[in-house]
Amino acid sequence: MKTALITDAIDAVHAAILAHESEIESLDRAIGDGDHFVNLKRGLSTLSAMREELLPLAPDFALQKMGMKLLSTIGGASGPLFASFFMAMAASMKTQGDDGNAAVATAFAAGVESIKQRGKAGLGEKTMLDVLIPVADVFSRKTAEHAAMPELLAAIEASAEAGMLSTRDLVATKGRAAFLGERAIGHIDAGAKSTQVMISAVCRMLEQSQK
Amino acid sequence: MKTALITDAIDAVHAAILAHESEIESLDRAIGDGDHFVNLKRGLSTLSAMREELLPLAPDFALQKMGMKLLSTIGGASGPLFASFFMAMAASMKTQGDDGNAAVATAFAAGVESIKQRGKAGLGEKTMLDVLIPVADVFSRKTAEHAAMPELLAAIEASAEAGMLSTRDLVATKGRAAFLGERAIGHIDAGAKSTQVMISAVCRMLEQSQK
Amino acid sequence: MKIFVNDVDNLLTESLSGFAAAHHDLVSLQLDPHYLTRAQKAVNKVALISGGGSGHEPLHTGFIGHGMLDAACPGHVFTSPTPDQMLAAAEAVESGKGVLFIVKNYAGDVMNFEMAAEMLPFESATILTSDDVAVENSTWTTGRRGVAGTVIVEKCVGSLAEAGADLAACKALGDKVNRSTASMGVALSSCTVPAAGRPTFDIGDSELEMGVGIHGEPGRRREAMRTADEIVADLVNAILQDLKPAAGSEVLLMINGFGATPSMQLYLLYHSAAKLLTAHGLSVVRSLVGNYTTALDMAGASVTVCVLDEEIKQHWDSPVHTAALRWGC
Amino acid sequence: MKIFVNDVDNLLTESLSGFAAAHHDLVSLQLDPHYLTRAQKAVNKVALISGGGSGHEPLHTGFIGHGMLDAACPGHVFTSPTPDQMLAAAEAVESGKGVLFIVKNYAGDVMNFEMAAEMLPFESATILTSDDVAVENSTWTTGRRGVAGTVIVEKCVGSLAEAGADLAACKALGDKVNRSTASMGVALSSCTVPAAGRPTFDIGDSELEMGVGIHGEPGRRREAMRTADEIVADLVNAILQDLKPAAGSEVLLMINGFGATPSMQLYLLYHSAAKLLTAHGLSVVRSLVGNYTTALDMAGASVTVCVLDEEIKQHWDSPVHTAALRWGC
Ligand SMILES: Nc1ncnc2c1ncn2[C@@H]1O[C@H](COP(=O)(O)OP(=O)(O)O)[C@@H](O)[C@H]1O
Ligand SMILES: Nc1ncnc2c1ncn2[C@@H]1O[C@H](COP(=O)(O)OP(=O)(O)O)[C@@H](O)[C@H]1O
Ligand SMILES: [Mg+2]
Ligand SMILES: [Mg+2]
Ligand SMILES: [Mg+2]
Ligand SMILES: [Mg+2]
Repeated sequence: MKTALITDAIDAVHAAILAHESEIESLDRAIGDGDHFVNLKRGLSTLSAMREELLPLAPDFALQKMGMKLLSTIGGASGPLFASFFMAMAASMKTQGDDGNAAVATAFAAGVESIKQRGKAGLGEKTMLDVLIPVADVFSRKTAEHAAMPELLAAIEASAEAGMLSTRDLVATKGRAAFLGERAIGHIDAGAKSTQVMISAVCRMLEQSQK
Repeated sequence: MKTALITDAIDAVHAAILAHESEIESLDRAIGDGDHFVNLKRGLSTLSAMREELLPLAPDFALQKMGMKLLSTIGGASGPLFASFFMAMAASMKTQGDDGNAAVATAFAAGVESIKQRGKAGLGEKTMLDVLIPVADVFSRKTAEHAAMPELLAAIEASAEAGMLSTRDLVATKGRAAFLGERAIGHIDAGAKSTQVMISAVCRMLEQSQK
Repeated sequence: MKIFVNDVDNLLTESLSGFAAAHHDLVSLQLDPHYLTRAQKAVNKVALISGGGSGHEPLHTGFIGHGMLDAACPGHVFTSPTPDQMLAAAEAVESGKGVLFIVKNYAGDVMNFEMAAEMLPFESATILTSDDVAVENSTWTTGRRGVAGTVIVEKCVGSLAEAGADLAACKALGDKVNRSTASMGVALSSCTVPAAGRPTFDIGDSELEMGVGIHGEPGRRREAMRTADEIVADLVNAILQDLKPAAGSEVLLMINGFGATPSMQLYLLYHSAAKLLTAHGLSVVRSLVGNYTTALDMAGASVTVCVLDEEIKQHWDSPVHTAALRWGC
Repeated sequence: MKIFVNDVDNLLTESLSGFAAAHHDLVSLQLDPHYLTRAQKAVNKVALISGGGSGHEPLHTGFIGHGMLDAACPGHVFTSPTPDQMLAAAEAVESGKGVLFIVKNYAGDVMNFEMAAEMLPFESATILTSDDVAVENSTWTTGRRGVAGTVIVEKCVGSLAEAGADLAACKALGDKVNRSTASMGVALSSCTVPAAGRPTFDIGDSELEMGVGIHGEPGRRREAMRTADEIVADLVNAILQDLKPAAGSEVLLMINGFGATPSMQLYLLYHSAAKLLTAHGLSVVRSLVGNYTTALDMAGASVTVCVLDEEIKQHWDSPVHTAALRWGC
């Protein structure tokens, strides 16, 4: 894997988040505190600006550096979670390598696992994990089945979308929406939405690069 | 003069002011601080409630008592002014008597004079005096001319109306609107309006009692 | 408009009762007529009494206590108190050295305090505060309004009175502080008088009212919203044009919130104003930032500059113990 | 929404700079990462550090100083600060007796302070404040929110730390005060996050949000506007149901404004709440009324009751000298 792929992915993710500003913002306003978009934007624009300084680094070092940067840039609940994700991916790539879908799937799963640890959360708690956990599963399964790239990407996007939508009917038990009890029902979780948008942006970038 | 006439006049004035709530309030909101109606209402409802305790008193004692009560009830700029008016009328009636139009006109003029003293104001400063000064003049002049009651009342009402309207195009040099400079132009003074409403209410009550 | 209220006619009395209960160690409340005094009467000093319409809290009730006022007379919202309140308050706090009234220069306040002074069985004097430079001073009008600078006058005169100075000296210091102080405010929203129930003025989403008064009176002009630095520059320039402080002067900078403007905003204005004063060669050596002279729920703030000399500085720094201002004791 | 601002991205830094300049005798500000410490470092005491999203001022920056915090880490508006801020602050104020973090119980704050604690080269402990009874406590959720009661925790722990107690004792007192304290709030209007530029929630002209959070999070329920006494009864009853104080207990009653609610209103609520607590057989012996834990420009207020014992009372009364709370020195 080349670090350029990571920085390209960040640019794609950054653009996608900016394009979904009002949607993400209003979701966090409805059952959170309205800052999730601003938090993400701050983190992603900082990462985008690091492109030149990241490119010379090996992927694991780049990811570690990005994780540390996110940790001191985003704040809120999503900051430590996204930061943990990057740092755990970096650690996985350090020991398990970064070449091929299987290595990336392993790193992704490690990233998701570290979010679960840090957030003390699991599936069905109406958080970003409702997107990340099914995506990590599909990623590993399809990779193990040696699915072709288009099929893999489509499966991941579909799974992210389904996970995001699944948060609509949940009561939250983690994060700020947990304070709302039943009142959170009917609203999609902001972090689930932003995570789905980011995953989808990376998938589309990879689809494009296949052509 | 009977004290009952005074208490009847107060009831008429009270009703008229309540009927002009929104007009008086919005005038004071526009170039004052929005409390003139509430101030008047507080004073007048207090006077209305004093009816039984006033009736046994001679007019001058009743007016003095009403003045003192207004002084401790209204506050603001209009409180000391209306209070001075009542107390000066009382003093005039004490020495000049209270019987007949001439005595009342003299007392009225004394009341207006005391407002001028207390407020250090005169004609054309965009205050209640732009109603009171011409009314006092007309009252004295028509009484001196022995005008018939209907003519006297009509002249007073017309003069009050004209005085009130004259404040529209003035720059204020006294009261809260003085802080506005040119911006006060185009707005009728709240105290001029309320004074005109009160004078007109008394005139109509007297007109009725003539029939 | 929504407010916390039971019966709008009792709002003031219930609120004053809450204030007196919360600060029973400092103040004592009398009703009918309404006035508040220190919980412990001070003796052998000029009795300092202020008052005015309610809705400007903590002015004046929050400034009763050691080193500041002896009593305050709260009127109805935005309506001057009445002479009977001042007479009763004076009766309660006078201790042989006379009564000094501190009055914001509004027709209503001036006339009511004037009538009280005429009826007072004690020696008395009155300081009229008139720090608002939004209103062009002129001999043929009633002059400028008294606004947030009143707090500085009350603090300094309070200090001198506490030290035992006589009526004339206290009056002289108050007049000097008033002359050394200038203020100007800006509103982003209107206030709403509870008994009226609707905003005193309408203002658009991208407008501001420059030079607004503390009763929501219109100011110098209605303007388009601008940056904080631009707004502050206009306020500070108007103030400096009036005060004309000598280069190198030491000043007190006060940023006063009108009631609905968060602390974060007030400190932003402080930052901007302090930078500007420094650029003008002045030395900001004392500060006061917060809600001190409010206009109910109006959003906005005023800037006040007081040019200091050693005397004013000493009286500003001296111990004070009131509900809203406390230091040194 | 209109606010005083130059560039919304610099709002926080400019405002903090203003705060630090206005209170330079008390605090010192560092930028990148942002944190504030006492102007004079205290030694030989547990280092007390708090922090959280900005927009709740004076919490926490206004409580830095003798008898309270050693440092505070302000995050972006309504966004937890980051671990690098806490690490830098700890580095600056630790004096050999360890670091105690006081953290309001929100996922973001908890995780960021947790990561800082993991990386910290000093002994540390954390007090999580969770006084908001609007949120039903439950084992399967993240628990209750920390709100205005945090001020009481910071005051009392600050006092004990100043007296030289060790980390365990300070942590134990903080946990005890937190357990003895319950709060609930009500909003009449929404706040507006400056970077978002529009109100967090919509609310009708005759509605209130009962149990609202200090970030404008929705509360227990949306209700029709009622009298102040009825609203206060609901808040106080929820609090007492949770605290279950013994009859005759002494309590501290705090009425906290959310930022846009005038002082007159807060004292009306105090009057109403104090009456009710007294009717419940409690003795209100300490009070705090004002804007202490705000939500930017939200209109509304919260009621906090802290059940006192001699230890808590002593630490509440001890001298404190910060920008927002000062007595006894
Ligand atoms: N404990 C947790 N585990 C996983 N995700 C969480 C947790 N708490 C919050 N989140 C996610 O973080 C999102 C909120 O992020 P953000 O708005 O940036 O932070 P904050 O809630 O502090 O304002 C939520 O929408 C949710 O998806
Ligand atoms: N110096 C004065 N002389 C005469 N009338 C005055 C003077 N000052 C104010 N007024 C009158 O008082 C009215 C305002 O009364 P009110 O609203 O009750 O008091 P305030 O101005 O204190 O709020 C003005 O509209 C004006 O007519
Ligand atoms: Mg959020
Ligand atoms: Mg008025
Ligand atoms: Mg008035
Ligand atoms: Mg947040």
